[in-house]
Amino acid sequence: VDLRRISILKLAEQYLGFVEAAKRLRIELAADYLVMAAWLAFLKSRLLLPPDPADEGPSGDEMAAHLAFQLQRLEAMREAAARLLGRDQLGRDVFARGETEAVRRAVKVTFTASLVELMRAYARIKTRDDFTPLHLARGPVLGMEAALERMRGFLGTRLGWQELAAWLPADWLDAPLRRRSATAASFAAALELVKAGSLEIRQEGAFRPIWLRPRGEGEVL
Amino acid sequence: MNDETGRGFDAGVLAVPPPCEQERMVEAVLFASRDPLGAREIAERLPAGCDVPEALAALRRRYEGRGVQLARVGDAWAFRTAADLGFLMSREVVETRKLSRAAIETLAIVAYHQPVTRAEIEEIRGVSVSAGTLDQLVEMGWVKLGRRRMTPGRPMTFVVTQGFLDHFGLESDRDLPGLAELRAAGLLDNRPNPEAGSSADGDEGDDGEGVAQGELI
Amino acid sequence: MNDETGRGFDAGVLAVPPPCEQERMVEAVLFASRDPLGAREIAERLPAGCDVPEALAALRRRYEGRGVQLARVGDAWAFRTAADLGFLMSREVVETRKLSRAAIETLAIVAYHQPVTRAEIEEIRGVSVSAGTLDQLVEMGWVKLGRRRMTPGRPMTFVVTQGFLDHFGLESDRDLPGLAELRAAGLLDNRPNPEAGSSADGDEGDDGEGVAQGELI
Repeated sequence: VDLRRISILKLAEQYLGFVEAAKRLRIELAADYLVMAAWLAFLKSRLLLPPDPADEGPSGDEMAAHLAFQLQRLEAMREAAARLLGRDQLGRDVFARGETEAVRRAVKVTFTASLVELMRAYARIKTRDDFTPLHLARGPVLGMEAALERMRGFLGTRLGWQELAAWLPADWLDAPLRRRSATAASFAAALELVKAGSLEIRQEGAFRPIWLRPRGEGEVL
Repeated sequence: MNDETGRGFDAGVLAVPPPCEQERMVEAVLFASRDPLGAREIAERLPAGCDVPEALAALRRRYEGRGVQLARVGDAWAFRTAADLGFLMSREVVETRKLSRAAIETLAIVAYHQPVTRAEIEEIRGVSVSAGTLDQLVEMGWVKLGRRRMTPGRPMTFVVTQGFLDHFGLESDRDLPGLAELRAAGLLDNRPNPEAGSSADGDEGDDGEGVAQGELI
Repeated sequence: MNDETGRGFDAGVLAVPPPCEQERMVEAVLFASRDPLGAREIAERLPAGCDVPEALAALRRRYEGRGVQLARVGDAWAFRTAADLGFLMSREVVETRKLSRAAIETLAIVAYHQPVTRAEIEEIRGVSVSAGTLDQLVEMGWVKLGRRRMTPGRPMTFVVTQGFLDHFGLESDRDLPGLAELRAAGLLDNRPNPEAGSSADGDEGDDGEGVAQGELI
């Protein structure tokens, strides 16, 4: 490549043509070319101007030589890449053993434990029961606040009189203790809601089922 | 890609490749295949007209006595390591691992309570003991089967072995440090539990309540 | 495991197996592995005292011209099907991601200029190298990090891997096609850019150029 023989007009035309084409081509390809073309134009301009003796920078000739080298080197790499890809490739032309039959890696595991670890383990078992932190002892208890929160959410969706049992959270009915706690909490929460005026409550007699009804609905009817 | 460097054989031509070439082909195809291949499957991959059984026979002879053999696997064929070299394939990698928590707890219980049945171990640990855990300890040679317990069901008991004592540097199983010593060594920070009965699970037992509940309140 | 059927060789005994036996063993070990094995790795699996390089050389001669070949991959060895028979293995073809042009060029630059820094790759390509491009090559196992360059900033260098050699059937990185010619032509030299001294990133230094570029594009 001799830059001095490149016509700046031709380059500009080519360049513009390329910009047009680039719109249809892959961006990456375009970017490469654009940078190169810009370089060429810049260098050409440097070559056309008389050398400025005050300019400390490299001469246009030097830069042109370097650019030529760069272009040549890049071209060489592109060719090398093409040659590389043209080689026999593993998995396409050349194949490895297909079966992994014999890759039996017999890992012989030996386990170790020290006496201290053994004793710690035993100590852990022996002290597990009396080392239960306090919060564990609280067991399965549904808090009144939680029940209240829950029931408030339902108020709008329940119609008519329903037994308290129907207001209990389903996931608290699996064990008797949990069911009991849920019942107590929900009942207390129901009383709270009655007090707030958003719920009505009635019971036909001692030990009879407790019925609940959202308040607003009754008034509308 | 296919630089058929002077091999003089052209895949595109219909001519049947010479027998030695067919043998090479079968060799390559079997080598690259993931699974053993039957003669028909091999023939499908080769140019038309090849005598696969003949090539297989030649190939088998060629590998006779080698480190790899052409082996018949059912109706199919595959390369296999020569039987006498199998030991080269099992690469013994010794890996040292720590015992799992379940295993070491089980081991400790066996050591302190031997002879102990599996049910007893579970009772002490408070969780069930997987078969694998005891198997592992037996396989390691630290636990072995003791006598059957003379109780209903005659359950097996487990005891620790000499190998266990050797590993932990104990002269006998009476050498295991007691709880008091454990505490003295700072391994046991809590008071030992006098009787660890009647704990967490009080849920069961009181039935009939579920029904009465709604009305109780 | 060790059914040493009359072969008269006992792995446990210290005697070094005879050369032909060593060759068989290397054959078996290499056949069993998909990935290339280094001479040392092979030696570790063989009985002590084996001459692995000798056995490899004998084995390579033995497989010359066969359907399967013993290929050298850098410092390692692997059995691979003969390249001229690739057309038979169409069913085993592994579909690989198509590399972008940027990735292919970057790969070639790493291979021919290694160890090479990212700035050097960019200088050669004339455009910046996106992080994804190098990542992709690293992920494919073709490029890996080399040593840091002992220049200001101690930049990372990149080199090609054994997997790269294996994939492209290269015995070593000196085997790259056209390497000698490229070197003779001075095209692998790292000739410094005359402007802006040795700085690889030409944005600084000469501002007139930055403007020119910006205007032109």
